[in-house]
Amino acid sequence: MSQYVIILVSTILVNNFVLVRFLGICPFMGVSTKVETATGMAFATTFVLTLSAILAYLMNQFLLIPLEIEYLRTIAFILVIAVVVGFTEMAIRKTSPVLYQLLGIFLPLITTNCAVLGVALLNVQEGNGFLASALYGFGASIGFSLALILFAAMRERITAADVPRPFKGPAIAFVTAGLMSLAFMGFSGLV
Amino acid sequence: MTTQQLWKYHGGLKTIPHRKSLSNSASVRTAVVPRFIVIPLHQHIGKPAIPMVNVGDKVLKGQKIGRAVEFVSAPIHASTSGKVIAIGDRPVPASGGAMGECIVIETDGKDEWIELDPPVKDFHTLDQASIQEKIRLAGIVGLGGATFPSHVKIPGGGAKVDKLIINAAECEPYITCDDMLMRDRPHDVISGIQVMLHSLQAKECLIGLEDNKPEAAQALEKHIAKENISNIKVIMTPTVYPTGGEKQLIKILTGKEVPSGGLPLNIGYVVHNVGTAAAIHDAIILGKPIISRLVTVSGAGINEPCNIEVLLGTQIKEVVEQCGGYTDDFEYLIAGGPMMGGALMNDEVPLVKRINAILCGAKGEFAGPQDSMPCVRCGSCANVCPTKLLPQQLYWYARSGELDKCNDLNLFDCIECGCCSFVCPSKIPLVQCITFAKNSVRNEREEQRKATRSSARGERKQVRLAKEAAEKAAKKAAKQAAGSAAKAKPAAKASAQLEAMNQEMKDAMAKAREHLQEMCEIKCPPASAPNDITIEPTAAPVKEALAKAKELLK
Amino acid sequence: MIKQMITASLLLTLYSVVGTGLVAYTSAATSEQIKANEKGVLVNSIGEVLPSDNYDNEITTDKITFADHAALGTANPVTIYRARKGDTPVAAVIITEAPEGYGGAIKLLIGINSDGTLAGVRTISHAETPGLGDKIDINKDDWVKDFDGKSLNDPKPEEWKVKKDGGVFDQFSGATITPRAVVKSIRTTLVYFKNNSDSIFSKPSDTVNTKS
Amino acid sequence: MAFQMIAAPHLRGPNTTSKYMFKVVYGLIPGIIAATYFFGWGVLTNIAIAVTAALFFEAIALKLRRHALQKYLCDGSAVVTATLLGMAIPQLSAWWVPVVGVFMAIVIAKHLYGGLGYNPFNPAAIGYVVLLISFPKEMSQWVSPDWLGPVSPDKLSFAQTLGVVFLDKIPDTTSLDLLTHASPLDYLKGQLKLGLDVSAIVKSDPEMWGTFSGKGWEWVNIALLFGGIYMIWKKVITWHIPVGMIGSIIALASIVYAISPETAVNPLIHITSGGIMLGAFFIATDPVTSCASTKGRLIFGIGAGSLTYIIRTWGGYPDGIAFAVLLMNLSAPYIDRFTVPTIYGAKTGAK
Amino acid sequence: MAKVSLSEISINGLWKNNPVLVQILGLCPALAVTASVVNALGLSMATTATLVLSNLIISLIRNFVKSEIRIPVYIIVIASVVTAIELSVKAYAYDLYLVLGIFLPLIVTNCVILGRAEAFASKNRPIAAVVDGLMCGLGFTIVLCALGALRELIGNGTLFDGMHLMFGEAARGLKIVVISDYKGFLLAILPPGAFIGLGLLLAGKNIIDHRSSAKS
Amino acid sequence: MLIPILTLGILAALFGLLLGYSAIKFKVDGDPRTDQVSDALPGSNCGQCGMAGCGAYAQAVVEEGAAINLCPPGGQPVMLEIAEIMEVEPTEMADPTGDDDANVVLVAEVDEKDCIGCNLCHKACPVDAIIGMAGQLHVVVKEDCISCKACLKPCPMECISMQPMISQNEPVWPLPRNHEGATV
Ligand SMILES: Cc1cc2nc3c(=O)[nH]c(=O)nc-3n(C[C@H](O)[C@H](O)[C@H](O)COP(=O)(O)O)c2cc1C
Ligand SMILES: Cc1cc2nc3c(=O)[nH]c(=O)nc-3n(C[C@H](O)[C@H](O)[C@H](O)COP(=O)(O)O)c2cc1C
Ligand SMILES: Cc1cc2nc3c(=O)[nH]c(=O)nc-3n(C[C@H](O)[C@H](O)[C@H](O)COP(=O)(O)O)c2cc1C
Ligand SMILES: Cc1cc2nc3c(=O)[nH]c(=O)nc-3n(C[C@H](O)[C@H](O)[C@H](O)CO)c2cc1C
Ligand code: SF4
Ligand code: SF4
Ligand code: SF4
Ligand code: SF4
Ligand code: FES
Repeated sequence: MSQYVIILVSTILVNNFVLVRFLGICPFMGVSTKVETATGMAFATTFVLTLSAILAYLMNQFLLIPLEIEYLRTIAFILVIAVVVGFTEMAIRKTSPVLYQLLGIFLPLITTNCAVLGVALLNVQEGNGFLASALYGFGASIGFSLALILFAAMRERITAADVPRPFKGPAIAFVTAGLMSLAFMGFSGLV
Repeated sequence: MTTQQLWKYHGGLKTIPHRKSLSNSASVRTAVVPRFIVIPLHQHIGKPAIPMVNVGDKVLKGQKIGRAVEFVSAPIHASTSGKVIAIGDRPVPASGGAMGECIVIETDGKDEWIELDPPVKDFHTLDQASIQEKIRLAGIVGLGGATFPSHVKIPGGGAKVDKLIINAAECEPYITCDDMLMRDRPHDVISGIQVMLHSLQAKECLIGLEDNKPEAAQALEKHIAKENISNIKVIMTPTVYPTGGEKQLIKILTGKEVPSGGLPLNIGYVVHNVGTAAAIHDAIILGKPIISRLVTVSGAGINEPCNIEVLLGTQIKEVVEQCGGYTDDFEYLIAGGPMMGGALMNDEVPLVKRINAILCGAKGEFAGPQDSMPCVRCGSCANVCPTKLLPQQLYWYARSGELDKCNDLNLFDCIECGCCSFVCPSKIPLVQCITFAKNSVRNEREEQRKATRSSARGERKQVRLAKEAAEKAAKKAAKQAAGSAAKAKPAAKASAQLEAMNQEMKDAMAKAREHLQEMCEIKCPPASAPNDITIEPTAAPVKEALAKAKELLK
Repeated sequence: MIKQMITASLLLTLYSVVGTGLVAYTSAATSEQIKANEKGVLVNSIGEVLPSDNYDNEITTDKITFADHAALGTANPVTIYRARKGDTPVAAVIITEAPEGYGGAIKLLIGINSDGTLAGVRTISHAETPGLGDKIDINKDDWVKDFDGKSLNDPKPEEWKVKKDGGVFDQFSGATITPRAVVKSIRTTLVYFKNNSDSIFSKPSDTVNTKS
Repeated sequence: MAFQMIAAPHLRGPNTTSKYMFKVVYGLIPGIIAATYFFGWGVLTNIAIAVTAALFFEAIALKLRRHALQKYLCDGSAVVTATLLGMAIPQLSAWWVPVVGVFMAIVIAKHLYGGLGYNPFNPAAIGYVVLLISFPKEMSQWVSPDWLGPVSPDKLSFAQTLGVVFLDKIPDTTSLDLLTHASPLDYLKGQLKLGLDVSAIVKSDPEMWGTFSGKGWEWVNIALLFGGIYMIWKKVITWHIPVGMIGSIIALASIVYAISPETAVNPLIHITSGGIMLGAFFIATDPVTSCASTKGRLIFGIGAGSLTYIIRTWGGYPDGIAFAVLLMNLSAPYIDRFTVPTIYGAKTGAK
Repeated sequence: MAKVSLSEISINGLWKNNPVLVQILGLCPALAVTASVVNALGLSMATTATLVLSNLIISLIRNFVKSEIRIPVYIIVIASVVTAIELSVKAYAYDLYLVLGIFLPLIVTNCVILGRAEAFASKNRPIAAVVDGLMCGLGFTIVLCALGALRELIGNGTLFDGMHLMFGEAARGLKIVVISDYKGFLLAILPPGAFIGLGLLLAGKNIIDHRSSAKS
Repeated sequence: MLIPILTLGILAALFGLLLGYSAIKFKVDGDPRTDQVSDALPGSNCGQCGMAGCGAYAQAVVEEGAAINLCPPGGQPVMLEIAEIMEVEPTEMADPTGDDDANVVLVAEVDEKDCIGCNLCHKACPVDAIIGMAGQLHVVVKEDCISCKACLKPCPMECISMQPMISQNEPVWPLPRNHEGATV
């Protein structure tokens, strides 16, 4: 039990995927200009990350290891993730427009998010079991979502600030992310 | 004074320099008739009045010279007798030095009244509709500052009015005209109130005034006691700016809140200013239209601060002169109170119904231009906002042009009272930013309407072109047909062709019209539906077409 | 429709077969080297505390592993590599951890000669505060070399403490917790080694999982 | 005749930004006096160096950004930032410690965002945290409790303090290790790790522990509390953040204390040690970086208090105030979105 | 797509459309492995190699993919290339492999690579695609190395420390101690320093761009 | 060597079937230009354009007339390509540091002195915002002008120019600025 709590606290706060581990920074920068989009992205990421952690675990455990082709991990994982996410997107788009607006449109944004592959690979590296893998993916995505949404709200505020010209746009966003990361260092030592 | 439970509204300013004694110690004067009177046709909320006189006409005092074209509008009267010497654009008292259509009268000094309706002895004999009509014809608009045509506030169609509330708070610093009015003419005020109570079928009237006007309250009380009236109560409220805002007054007196975006009537109240009440007395009992008003002339920049009864249309410059003129250190001029009034660029503008005060600021008396610092989000502005808005957030979003967010934060509920600007340590002109945002939103809406209209017009042009082309083709075909008719043989074929062509064209037109209709109905608000815009390039002179277009587009 | 599906499928198969072929080929070509590299790391770090001419067995496979180890005060796996010359035990290299570090467990590699003296100590990984507790890292400071040659007799068991607690080992200025944890862990390990040295060397090796 | 064109209102209140800022400095005075009394001249040198550096960096930044120098230099915000940072760092810090901290605070955390009013993060907290993670050694050398007491001749004199701060010259009679020590909270944390229980720790070192909490620290905190009450009285701050923050710490500490009194630090020690009063009244309340509405501020305070408690109790840092404040700073814009007050007429409204 | 000259491709890749500073892509490695110059160099060289190879392959096969499987095919190509490179690094620069860790396989998801594949390689002849890949890779390398240098210098006071990880023992001598007796400013090495450093680089580029556009 | 190839080959075959199937089954019909624009975009799906990915951006460009210069990863080449597909004028790339000052609406105005009544502008205006008959003075109905500038070129007298539109609403207070010129 406590192992799982630790996984969650660790992935969400202490080793926040974005701010400490540097995974998924591109969407973190790209999709954070509006809180509404950021929120949609957060939900979609949670779905995909958890799903891909599970898929990768199954893939690894029941295909790659028995066949002794672990070196194909990267190819296999990314292929599975890309295909499943792509398929889900198309399916949702056709079957449930509401869900598509809420979640579906963000799905393509995620396959090229390196956090997705990162979660899968890290799970293997840390030798996590099924539940731990799923939780790891879930926690990572919650950490991602937390950082993303707060960052988006922050960026909305900064657009109104009198930022010196060379720093306008992405530059000040990076500085802000840096200061966020600084704040998140306060969680170090929690686990 | 009736002791009655009072409520509180959020925020407001308790410590604000009132400086009322400057003007309420002198007795009320009456301004002399000036040589020229300039009467703007737009002195109220709603459509401007349309001139009913021509240059050269002789007019009498109280004569209607401008006609209201709509229900929400008010007629305009000559405030003294004389000759109309011009009708056209003149500077009017609005911030920014705007121009407006005015009727200029050269006075004859006789101040000769037009024949008035005979005074009404007992207003109970009049029914609601006729009172409303009389008020409308008298040109009465709210004298509390909003200049909303007063007759509109008498609801027809059985809307229930619970209470009439008389706004005598006069919360703005410096201004004392309502105070003096109540002291000098309690009878007229009470009589006007009784007329309104009758016309509204309301049970009760509450007169709310701030407790810095004990004399006025006493005068009213005395009169009420004398007349033995039971359903009019005078209630003193604490002196907090802006208690005079109608929503705030309602909250203080009754504890109820006017719904956001709604009217007092939605919760069964009607609010009028005391000046309006007196004007209604004049109109109904005496039959006089509104041709003058009481104005406070005050400030350290005027030699003789006082209240003065001025004919509408008198130049402000002349009013100032009759109050002893500017002092040497006079700096700037405000029409209205120091919190909500607008600075005037020019004192050669006429006095209008709206102006309840003319403030002449001496150097350093008023704030003047401010060198603002950035907002430090101290929250003072939110603490004083009587509407409980977040002025600071509105300001941030206005700055970054996020109008949607402004709207989410209830931009249009701001009453522009100025409390937020007053307290801001960074001296940010918050109200100005908020009005900017409001205007931007309005412009944006206008823009959207325009876009819809444009596409409709674009479509129509296509239709027209198609029609023209078709006509041309038809003509050509006809010619051909005529030609071939000479050859006699393929005539039938030609006419069949022509027929088909015509049919095709008709179909196309019908389809296009349908489409256009649809678009207009769906996308355009009915008020400005473009289907009634008819700008065909006719042979009519362009000027006229343009005028017509302008009118239709309004 | 079926045709479209099949072409898509065939194309994708084609590309993945080619891609995989490429990767499989690279893998085959590099696997030897990689295996050697992986072993090299271990050999190198053992070599840091135990010169390779001191022993002649295949030390990387002559090891025993415990899932957790109460006697060493840790709940995580502990591995012991054994160095022998001929049949005589020379030394043991114990990979253990000091759980009470400031930033969590500090992973240590402790080499102990069969006579109970320390062959050397190295920090494998830690999360101590940089600039404060990270002097336990050989790349930052020589502090861990202080342990070379020390044993439970030198200094005396009750002096196996940092100076602040009355022992002989230096603490870092402003950071006592880290060295305290390391010293404690080394001492525990020495005690364990002293009490169990026979069984440590006599236990059979784990079967080593040689995966490609 | 043409007059001036100015937007209403034409009356403005007496408050100005610099008056507002300097009231914070006045509020800090009791705390500064108490700290100097207990911890010596180093407190004042810290503040002096920080303020000088802050004005210097502020001037440079303003110059680079082509802003009116005098107007913004006199606004007092840099002085507040510097004073707070000066009070938050160990008393005998070398001169470059406050200078680096102030640089991060003024240049990076403040002027990159446009200066006064635009910074989303509390500059002083940024400065402090940067120092803490970059120079942990320097940042944990607090003046030793056995040195506590009135500034007297046989302790470090003003001149000697200057020597330590600027020249790294420690008088021969003593050493930095003798002069400095872990702060009580840090010490407590270290000892708790060894499995001791709180009462034993507190008893074990009477030099370090005073009447009810860390010696000296308790009185500095109480002095700061009075300064904070002055600010509430002067309407510089509202009660929401301090009450939320201190209240939530007391609540959490009481619960944990009730569950296991041996291993948990009691609430009284919690609220009178470390930077709690400085944090609750002066740092978390920074209007620029906290929430806009009163409801938001309450949430902000509670959040900051809870995070402080969590970091103190389970985290890696002995005092989590600065981190907690920064973490709440970064949540503030989001909180603001949910805490818009209900406006007049909205309840009855048809909207 | 209109033919673009090779020099234009180069300027785009290196500066005008720099992957990190302008496209704001490939950020994870840019932040994660730039604590020192050597790590930055290692990863960016691997990335450049991937870019060149994948661009080449995709350009070659560009006429033989169907649109519905386009993305999976590109991903397979990229992933194969990356895995091959990863295995090679593991075999021939094992120390570097240990340092770069998970970021080596993660080159697959570096959005720059798929971005170039889609936006450029799939529409251009192989030579242009290779040049584009190379120039984008170099643009990536420049930024990573600059950031690495900045962080290493401020954080440690050194430059080119640890070059032996890549170039063997002989390269140890490349280390430059710029500031001797430096206290070390840890912030620069830690995660926050990465973000802030990149922000500063970006601002630097903006300043240069504004200057040059003001001149012309 | 056979096992890996076989495994991934089978996997790929399955996925190919799945994708081929879904491409047919879940086909969403739309403007063909959407697909074209979508193909032109980098496919990085980074969201910097402010939309949820490249597909969403393509859709926004085609269906909602979104600006064509919002994709930083694509840069100028992609912008030019979109311009071609959409048949619009290419623009500059958006400058992330640029000031986004509220721009003034410009509307056409005919200079009355010079107008010869050629009626050419009337013909050019797509929304009939110019009124007037041949041989007479032409006037722009400002409220209807959509600022397309289509009338400027045809005018032989070059007497049509774009002028700021004065708002019909009450005098607008500008957003105040402090003396540094920045909005306060
Ligand atoms: C656009 C507008 C429409 C109004 N419509 C009505 C109405 O239909 N009935 C009514 O009794 N009052 C109406 N009012 C009057 C308001 O209730 C209010 O008395 C007036 O605006 C003056 O308020 P103020 O000076 O506090 O702003 C209207 C006011 C405005 C501005
Ligand atoms: C901030 C504010 C202050 C006001 N103060 C007064 C006041 O002191 N006296 C007054 O009669 N009207 C005042 N008004 C106008 C009232 O809201 C309202 O328009 C008026 O009472 C309606 O009566 P009327 O239509 O007869 O003018 C104020 C409005 C606002 C927004
Ligand atoms: C931010 C921070 C990080 C610290 N990191 C460590 C550390 O890694 N190792 C350590 O032993 N002490 C560390 N300390 C110091 C301990 O908390 C404690 O003060 C110290 O170990 C007591 O040593 P002393 O008795 O020599 O003062 C750190 C302190 C702070 C404030
Ligand atoms: C009540 C109050 C508290 C403040 N607290 C801080 C603070 O904690 N840190 C700081 O740098 N500035 C503080 N300031 C000063 C100022 O608001 C701050 O420097 C701004 O963040 C600069 O934009 C404070 C100001 C006030 C009025
Ligand atoms: S009063 Fe002024 S400084 Fe304070 S929050 Fe409001 S706008 Fe900002
Ligand atoms: S002017 Fe508007 S925002 Fe400001 S206090 Fe008055 S109602 Fe509130
Ligand atoms: S910015 Fe360009 S690459 Fe990024 S999502 Fe938008 S269209 Fe795609
Ligand atoms: S600019 Fe365009 S819309 Fe305006 S008048 Fe000219 S042609 Fe018509
Ligand atoms: S490199 Fe783009 S998300 Fe990681």
